[in-house]
Amino acid sequence: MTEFLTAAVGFILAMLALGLVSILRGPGDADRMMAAQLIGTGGIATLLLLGTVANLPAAIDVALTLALLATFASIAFVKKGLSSLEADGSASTETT
Amino acid sequence: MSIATIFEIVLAAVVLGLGIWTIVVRETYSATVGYVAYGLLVALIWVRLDAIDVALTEAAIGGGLGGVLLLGAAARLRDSEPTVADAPGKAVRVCAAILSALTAAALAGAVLVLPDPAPTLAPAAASNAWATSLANPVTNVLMAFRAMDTMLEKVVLLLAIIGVWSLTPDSAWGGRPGPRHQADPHSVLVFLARLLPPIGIVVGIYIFWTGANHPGGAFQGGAILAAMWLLAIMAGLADTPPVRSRWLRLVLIAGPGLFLVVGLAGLLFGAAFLSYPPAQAKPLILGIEVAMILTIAATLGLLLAGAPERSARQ
Amino acid sequence: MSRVPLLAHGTGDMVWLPIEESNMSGSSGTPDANAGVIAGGFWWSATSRAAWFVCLWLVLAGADPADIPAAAAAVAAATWTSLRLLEPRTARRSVRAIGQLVLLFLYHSVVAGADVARRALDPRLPLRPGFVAYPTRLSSGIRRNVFTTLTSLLPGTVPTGEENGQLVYHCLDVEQPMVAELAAEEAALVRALYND
Amino acid sequence: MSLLRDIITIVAVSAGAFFFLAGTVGLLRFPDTLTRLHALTKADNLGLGLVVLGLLPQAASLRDGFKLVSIWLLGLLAGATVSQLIARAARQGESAR
Repeated sequence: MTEFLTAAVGFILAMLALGLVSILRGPGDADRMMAAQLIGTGGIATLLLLGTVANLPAAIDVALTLALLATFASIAFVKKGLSSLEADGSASTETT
Repeated sequence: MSIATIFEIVLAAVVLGLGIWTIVVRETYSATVGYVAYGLLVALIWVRLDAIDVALTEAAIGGGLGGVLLLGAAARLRDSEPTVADAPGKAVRVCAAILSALTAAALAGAVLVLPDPAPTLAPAAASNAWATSLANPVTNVLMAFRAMDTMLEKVVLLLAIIGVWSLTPDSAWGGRPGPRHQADPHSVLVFLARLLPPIGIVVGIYIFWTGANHPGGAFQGGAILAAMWLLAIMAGLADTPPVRSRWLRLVLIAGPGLFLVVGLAGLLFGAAFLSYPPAQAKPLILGIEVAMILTIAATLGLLLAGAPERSARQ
Repeated sequence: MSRVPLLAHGTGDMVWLPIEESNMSGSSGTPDANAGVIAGGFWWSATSRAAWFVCLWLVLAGADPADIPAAAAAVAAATWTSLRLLEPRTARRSVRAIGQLVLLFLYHSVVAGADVARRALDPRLPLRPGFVAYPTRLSSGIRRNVFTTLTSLLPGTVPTGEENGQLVYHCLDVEQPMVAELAAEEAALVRALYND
Repeated sequence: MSLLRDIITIVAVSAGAFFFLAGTVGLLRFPDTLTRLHALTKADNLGLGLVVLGLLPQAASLRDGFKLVSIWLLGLLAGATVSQLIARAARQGESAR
């Protein structure tokens, strides 16, 4: 079972890498922002599998933290950051 | 070659590739996205190295606050990017390349000449855990065996916030940091900001509390709480407090202040500065950590919110 | 790639709805917040939310008497924040209908994933992407957010915003009966949570 | 009994890995931002769900199982929110052009 789960981790990680290649190519910012989401989901799956394989229950807590904060990069993307009023005003991306 | 080794090679290759891409790509924004993704993957490496405490920190900072900070900075830089497009000269580039190569060589050399087995204080830390009756060795090192370093780290956080606040224009001094965020109250961002923070609070306090015996602790928990606070701020559901608020300042110094008081008490009544009487070690450490999680959450949140921009009445 | 011109793009006049100035009053600006929430309803929802947070704590940390101070602080802080951010409101919920909604959702999720996977792996790449407008009867605000969040996880649909009071979905295949599926989902949601 | 558990794990985790594969292929082949968003969020969330389902029989206790499910639910909420945020940004970027 350990071998199978380790192989699954490796496979998912390889998929993650391939997906990253296609996303980071762009062309737009929106494409690139998907990278954070992809790593979020793939990373959670990898951590859960890794926690089971290596018998590290605390890895589950790392996955929990990732799942909780997975949205933040995308929120920063639509808000264009916290700092400047001008940038904030132009962030019409989340009005309806 | 076992499957685990193959997995490690894949992981290292992905992280290295992403790192190189982050350096090579020319646009600030893309590099930032690459770096955020890189940070999340590095958390996987820390888990693989059994350094779960570090992985938690990496996930909490890299996944939450770091991304917000860096992407905001990149969005700000993007407007000014064409003006700084004048590339550095050839001599500067060659010097930078030589310097980088030397640094890499020095690091590689240091790793290669490490004696085998590497010198470690881990068994000593593990065998003295009885002194604090906390089971997490990392917490023991941070809060007892190397308490001085940890206390000074918190003082550094305080200095950082003073540094940010010192950029305040006179007209806004004492006011609220950052812009007042406004968002369409029906947007999905506001929806998330209504749902997630209570869950995040429970998770953050859990990560903090479990730090006594398992990986976790005040810094990771505080980072999660700060992220939840920022989410509410970014959705316009909360505002940053005015920096002249006495409560706020009390919270900001609570962690290092209590740490210092306990340390001085150790000097007066005990063996040395920052020595805990064994019977009270655990409650004292927990007390410091409770003050610390509040301080860390407030400090990290305010560091990201930036310098005061508006008068307190606004 | 064909795009069905169901919608005029580029309504430039975005409206910023300002939130009232009262700090931290999370409920401000939601028109569907029930005006008169009776005191009993408030305590009922405070208790039920606290119970959920207790469950979350027990799942995370396990049941250990030594944890009680931390658990109490966490549950109290979470409940207080939750009541501030999301005003309690009264709507009849039906456990059975929630169960049906969950089953429908899981079923649709599997069909969704299989459908997207089939299209991705098919050598001919059978995509007919485009926008579809869906007229919803849900009031805007939380209810609509819950609906779009649910449906964003479903077969070939991603909500991309609202236009003229209609939800705009991007679909992988506009020839599929998307509107009917969305309507079924909405009906299940209304039966489960918003049956007032 | 442990054989049955292992079979469930192998079947579900393999299915989850398949959806990760499909999502990646979609990311590589789909033509524009919005269609790729479909590939990312749909296939990934199902992939994560199946991995969680596969790990449930291996969980040490009932509590660990609930924890895994909570992580999946948080992941679903994150995926659903992110896809809407990015979709909105992408559509407005398109209409602005």
